[in-house]
Amino acid sequence: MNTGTYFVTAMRDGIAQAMREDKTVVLFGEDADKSVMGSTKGLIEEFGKERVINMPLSEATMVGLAVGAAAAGLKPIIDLMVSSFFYITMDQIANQAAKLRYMSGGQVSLPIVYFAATGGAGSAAAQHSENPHPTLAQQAGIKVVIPSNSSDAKNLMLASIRDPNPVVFLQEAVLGGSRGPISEDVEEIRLSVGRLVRSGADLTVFAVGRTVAMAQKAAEVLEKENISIEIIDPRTIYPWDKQIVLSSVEKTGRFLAVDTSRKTCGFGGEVLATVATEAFSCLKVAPQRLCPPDTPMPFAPHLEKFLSVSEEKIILQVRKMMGRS
Amino acid sequence: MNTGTYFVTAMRDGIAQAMREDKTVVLFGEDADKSVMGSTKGLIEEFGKERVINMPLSEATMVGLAVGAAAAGLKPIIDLMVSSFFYITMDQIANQAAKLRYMSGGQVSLPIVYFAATGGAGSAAAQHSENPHPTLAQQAGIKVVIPSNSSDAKNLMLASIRDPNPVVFLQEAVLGGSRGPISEDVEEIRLSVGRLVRSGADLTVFAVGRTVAMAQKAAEVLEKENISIEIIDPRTIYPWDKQIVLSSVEKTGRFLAVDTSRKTCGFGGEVLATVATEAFSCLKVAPQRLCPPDTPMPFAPHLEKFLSVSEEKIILQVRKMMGRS
Amino acid sequence: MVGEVDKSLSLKGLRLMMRIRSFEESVQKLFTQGKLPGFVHLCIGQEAVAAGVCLALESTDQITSNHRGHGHVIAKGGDVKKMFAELLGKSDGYCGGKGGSMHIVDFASGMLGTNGIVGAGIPIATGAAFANKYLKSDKVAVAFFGDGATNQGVFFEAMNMSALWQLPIIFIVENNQYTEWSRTGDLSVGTTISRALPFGIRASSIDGNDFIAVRQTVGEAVMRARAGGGPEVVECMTYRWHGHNEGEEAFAGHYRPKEEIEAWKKRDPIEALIVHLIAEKIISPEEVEKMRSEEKSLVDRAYEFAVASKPSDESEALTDVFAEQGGVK
Amino acid sequence: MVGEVDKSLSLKGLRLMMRIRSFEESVQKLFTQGKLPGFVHLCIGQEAVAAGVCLALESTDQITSNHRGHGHVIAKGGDVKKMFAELLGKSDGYCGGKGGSMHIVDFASGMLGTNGIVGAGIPIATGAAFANKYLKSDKVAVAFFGDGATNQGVFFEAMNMSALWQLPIIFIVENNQYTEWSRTGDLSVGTTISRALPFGIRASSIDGNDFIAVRQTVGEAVMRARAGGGPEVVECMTYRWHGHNEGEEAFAGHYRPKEEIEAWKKRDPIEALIVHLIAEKIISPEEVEKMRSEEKSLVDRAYEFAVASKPSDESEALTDVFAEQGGVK
Ligand SMILES: Cc1ncc(C[n+]2csc(CCOP(=O)(O)OP(=O)(O)O)c2C)c(N)n1
Ligand SMILES: Cc1ncc(C[n+]2csc(CCOP(=O)(O)OP(=O)(O)O)c2C)c(N)n1
Ligand SMILES: [Mg+2]
Ligand SMILES: [Mg+2]
Repeated sequence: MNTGTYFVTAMRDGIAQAMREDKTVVLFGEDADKSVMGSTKGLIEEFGKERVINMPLSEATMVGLAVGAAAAGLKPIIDLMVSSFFYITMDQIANQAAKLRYMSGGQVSLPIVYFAATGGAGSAAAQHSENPHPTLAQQAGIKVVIPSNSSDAKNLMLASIRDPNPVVFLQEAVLGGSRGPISEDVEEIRLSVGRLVRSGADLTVFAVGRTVAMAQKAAEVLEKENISIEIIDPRTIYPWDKQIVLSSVEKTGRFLAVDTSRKTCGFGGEVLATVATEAFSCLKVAPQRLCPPDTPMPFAPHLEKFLSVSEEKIILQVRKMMGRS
Repeated sequence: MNTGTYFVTAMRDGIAQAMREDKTVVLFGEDADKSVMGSTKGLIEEFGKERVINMPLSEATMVGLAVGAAAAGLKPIIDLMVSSFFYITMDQIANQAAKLRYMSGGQVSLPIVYFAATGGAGSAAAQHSENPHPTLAQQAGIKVVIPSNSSDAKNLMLASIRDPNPVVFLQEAVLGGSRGPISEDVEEIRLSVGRLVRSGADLTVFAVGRTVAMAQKAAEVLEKENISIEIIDPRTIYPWDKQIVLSSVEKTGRFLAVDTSRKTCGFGGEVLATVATEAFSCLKVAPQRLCPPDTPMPFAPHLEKFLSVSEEKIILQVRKMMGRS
Repeated sequence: MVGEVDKSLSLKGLRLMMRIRSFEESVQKLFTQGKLPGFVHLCIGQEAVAAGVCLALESTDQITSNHRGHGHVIAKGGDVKKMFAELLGKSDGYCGGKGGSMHIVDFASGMLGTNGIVGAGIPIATGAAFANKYLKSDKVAVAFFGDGATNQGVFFEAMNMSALWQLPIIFIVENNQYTEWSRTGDLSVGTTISRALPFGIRASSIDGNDFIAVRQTVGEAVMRARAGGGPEVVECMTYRWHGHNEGEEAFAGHYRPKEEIEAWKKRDPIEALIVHLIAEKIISPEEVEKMRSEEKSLVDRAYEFAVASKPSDESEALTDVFAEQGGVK
Repeated sequence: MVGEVDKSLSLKGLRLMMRIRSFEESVQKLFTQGKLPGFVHLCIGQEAVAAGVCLALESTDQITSNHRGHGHVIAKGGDVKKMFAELLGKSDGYCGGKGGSMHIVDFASGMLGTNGIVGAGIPIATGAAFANKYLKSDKVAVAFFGDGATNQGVFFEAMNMSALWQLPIIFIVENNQYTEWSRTGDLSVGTTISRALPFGIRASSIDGNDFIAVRQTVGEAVMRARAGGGPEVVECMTYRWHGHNEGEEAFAGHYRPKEEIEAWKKRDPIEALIVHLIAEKIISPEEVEKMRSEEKSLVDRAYEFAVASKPSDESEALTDVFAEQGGVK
């Protein structure tokens, strides 16, 4: 789409709105005052350096700092820049942020948002192309969001900030410069509610983040072949909207999970496993998943493309499942 | 079993054998010279402090040190003590150890073993009871092993040390003091080969680590009810032995994944997803998984028990799947 | 005893230290009897640090702690009844039995958490200090951690940040000279104080078994921090009388010389304070014994309370993962 | 120019610096033309550090590097053909196109890896140094990293370990005064040198634009390290002429004063060395230009080589995750 609000601007607008509403919302990040990714652009001008804090290169402490700040009354937002950097901070994410409320028997809530660009960005290579959402979702205690368009970017950012729990908001790196309209419907400001992107009769495609648009294009091609696919965008990865998926599969009887994370213990497999268990009797053919294989992301563009999910691969997989290959 | 070799002693014996065979095998760990968990007991006496190195409390650097030492000609073994501590080291695990070979186009191999006690140990509580094997398996580039008995503990330790790749060897915390005979069959010194623990006709139980013994006991109870279950112990979690599982499901037509990791993006779901996709036509009933729910591990014994997999839960689940509930 | 601290504070300190000692001794007994789930790290011998530091704080100030945290919780104002109930995994425990020894949390008294991950409380305290400054409150945050934890990278990262922003935080290094079963001197190069210097952080190393010295040094540091003076490091030299964790004897071997243990036991922080207070005629020997038995019976009653407390309902194991969404406007 | 370095080394240094400059300029051009996949961090202005350090090393010594690593690879003996092929994602690249700019690895020349994670090369170099000592080789390991990376906890952890074990490692802090778009002085408290002191590590801060000073200082440090003298820190004060990464201009704003950039450009490490070598009559202006054009054409040919190189087969994307199992006995 060539009109509407840029994805990163929508994120920024969500942050700005939350900061206007609530003085305890504070933003931390390396160069957050200057905005490497664009999603914090201009916030320093409006909110000043007391609330937009440029951070030293110390991610583990930055992420832990948010836990303490939240416990002491703030609503910290942490700009981690690139999702590959979550690994440096995993102790504070998995052992602290994800567990403190539970361990304390519910004494504290930790309204924190951690956000970062995620996934391949075009030859960003192995250490800047991770999709850590399965790893984060595995932790229990951390919510995870991956919006697929500008409207969700803004509304889910707002929902994440207002949520009383640690939320990881992953911005698809490739979508940063995409544009789209913003829904003003306050009902859209909700986590854990999936979106029916397109209705269809034959097959349910569950598509995450950047793959939603691919699925949409695939649907148009397939429609001409008289294959009608239904597309579900979960929007929130954890806890995800199971009901919208199961209802869809009940109708279509065919299920394809399309995800950006690697296969083994990835998110696509999780949804597939749930469908296989809970909608088994509706399934007409084996449920399938489409995701990158178990490798790091290579640098060369053609190798990256070879491994990544694409419109073409969705089409081929759907045809196969429909017995049309 | 009350005779045979203790599990941690078997690990120690595997390490000792490898250290005798190869002078480049070096062991690092906090109190590794004294052995908090028992699995490095006595090594300092045989190999001295040049090869059994007591480490400062700096896990991230310890894990990264192994990458550099391996790249420079050693075969480092890292005793991380408790698997919850992997999170502190995740950058060096996920971004470095798991990726360096791939990123370099295969210029280097990294023969490293990281080992730690894993899973609930009886009120060890949230920060000492993690089961990070799905998170580790998600990384691609790290092999993961969870032996279920003393014999595998020794043989898989040897296989892990001899493997030219980074391997995480997870010792079930509750099995440290269990005993059993050690197989001298060199064929047992292999990764990625599952074990048929028990043959059965009606239902395949895929059981990980500590749950293998539970499944065995469940099998005995169920046998009296004329339910014959087949038990598969994968032994290696990644890359796991798919064929042994699919062959079993082809025969039984029913599949239950029993795992210790939390549900969402856990390992049980991964195996279930694979079975659902690749053995769909054999399945007579919906495949199921049995694993702890998505929460941290609570401290109180009865709460820990409530969440954990048990013989009883396996029995109930199998009965349900057999239509006997 | 060095320095001066007012009488009532000293008496309060003595009482707290006795309470901690009593609590730990009774925990130890239960552990030996096999009545305690999990494992515990006792702070017997280190009581003056917990008491001296926490009596320099207001109840609204925050602390984070580590695996050896019972003393910190008690000194910060924790209720031994709820603590004991927690150690037994009961519903009346601070965390309803979900936390246990290493995860006791008491937000009401500013205790943001003991911690099972060595060093992890340091960034958390730094965040609390940031919030205090941001919210223009005059609260101070304290991170308690051991000499072993000074080898964790986050210690340095947090020192840099807190110096950069001049946060109201005091890093209390409880130096008992051991990291688990190893002499920290065999694992660490350089003193704790020297590690603070690059960041321009005022640092001191004091006798951690001297309640009055701890209270006075930390009291001054807290006053400076409250007034915007920024972070400080106070290293308290002390010793744990017991093992790293209870029950280690079967595995640990004799990693500490008997003479060393004996020498430190002669420097019992509680007895030292008693001698001082009696010499100063602040308390009489009879009052000491009365206080001791009061604290002992407080702990005994706490244990009884804990035993009588109901286990949490099993369904509790599934709650408190997420706070309820109240945020949608 | 301070210190003394023999003539042939100086000439070698000049040639390497010219090669690095040429390489980076040509990368820059390609980036601007949109011919380069991904993003690149150039080291123009910092060449004397790479050259000075690596010419103090043997080819068997190891280095680890960071995101700004082209210079390090070249100086350590890397082949610009294979580098260029890697940057274009071709089969003849060092990593067959799987690594790219931030992950060039050349084990044959002791280059254990550039790195996309700031600070992550530090533990890896420490491990290599450990192996060197353990294997009783006299190899030395060098970790190259920036001033920004000195705020990562692993820097301190690695200093402690290498001091504890007296490892043969040199930490080269390439201080270009910026962490991405921020002045590191706004993010860091205390000097780099002061951060080494707690660990008893010898540390110096030198003019990183003075090839001879770098070569001499590091040369001495390496000699000491080879002889068992333990770790050292050498901070090289320098400046990058270009943006943090190419193409940042559209987003970054003017975070560095023009005058600052201009002032540093006047301190071009290559020109400084040329002036010195001409003054010392070690080289003539004509020879300088000849060398420059030789290096330029070397780089040009490397580019042509890279363009002509075939892309890796797609199936290569699936290989090299694991090394083949050869271990079963
Ligand atoms: C990150 C981490 N590493 C290792 C451990 C295991 N462990 C628990 S306490 C401890 C020693 C801590 O020493 P110190 O900080 O001096 O505290 P002390 O026990 O002496 O009070 C270790 C290694 C842990 N819990 N967390
Ligand atoms: C762990 C991590 N955090 C953040 C980044 C993003 N980043 C890349 S380079 C850089 C600045 C590094 O500064 P410095 O170490 O001084 O090196 P320089 O770029 O100045 O050469 C940052 C923040 C990263 N790649 N890795
Ligand atoms: Mg200690
Ligand atoms: Mg820099």
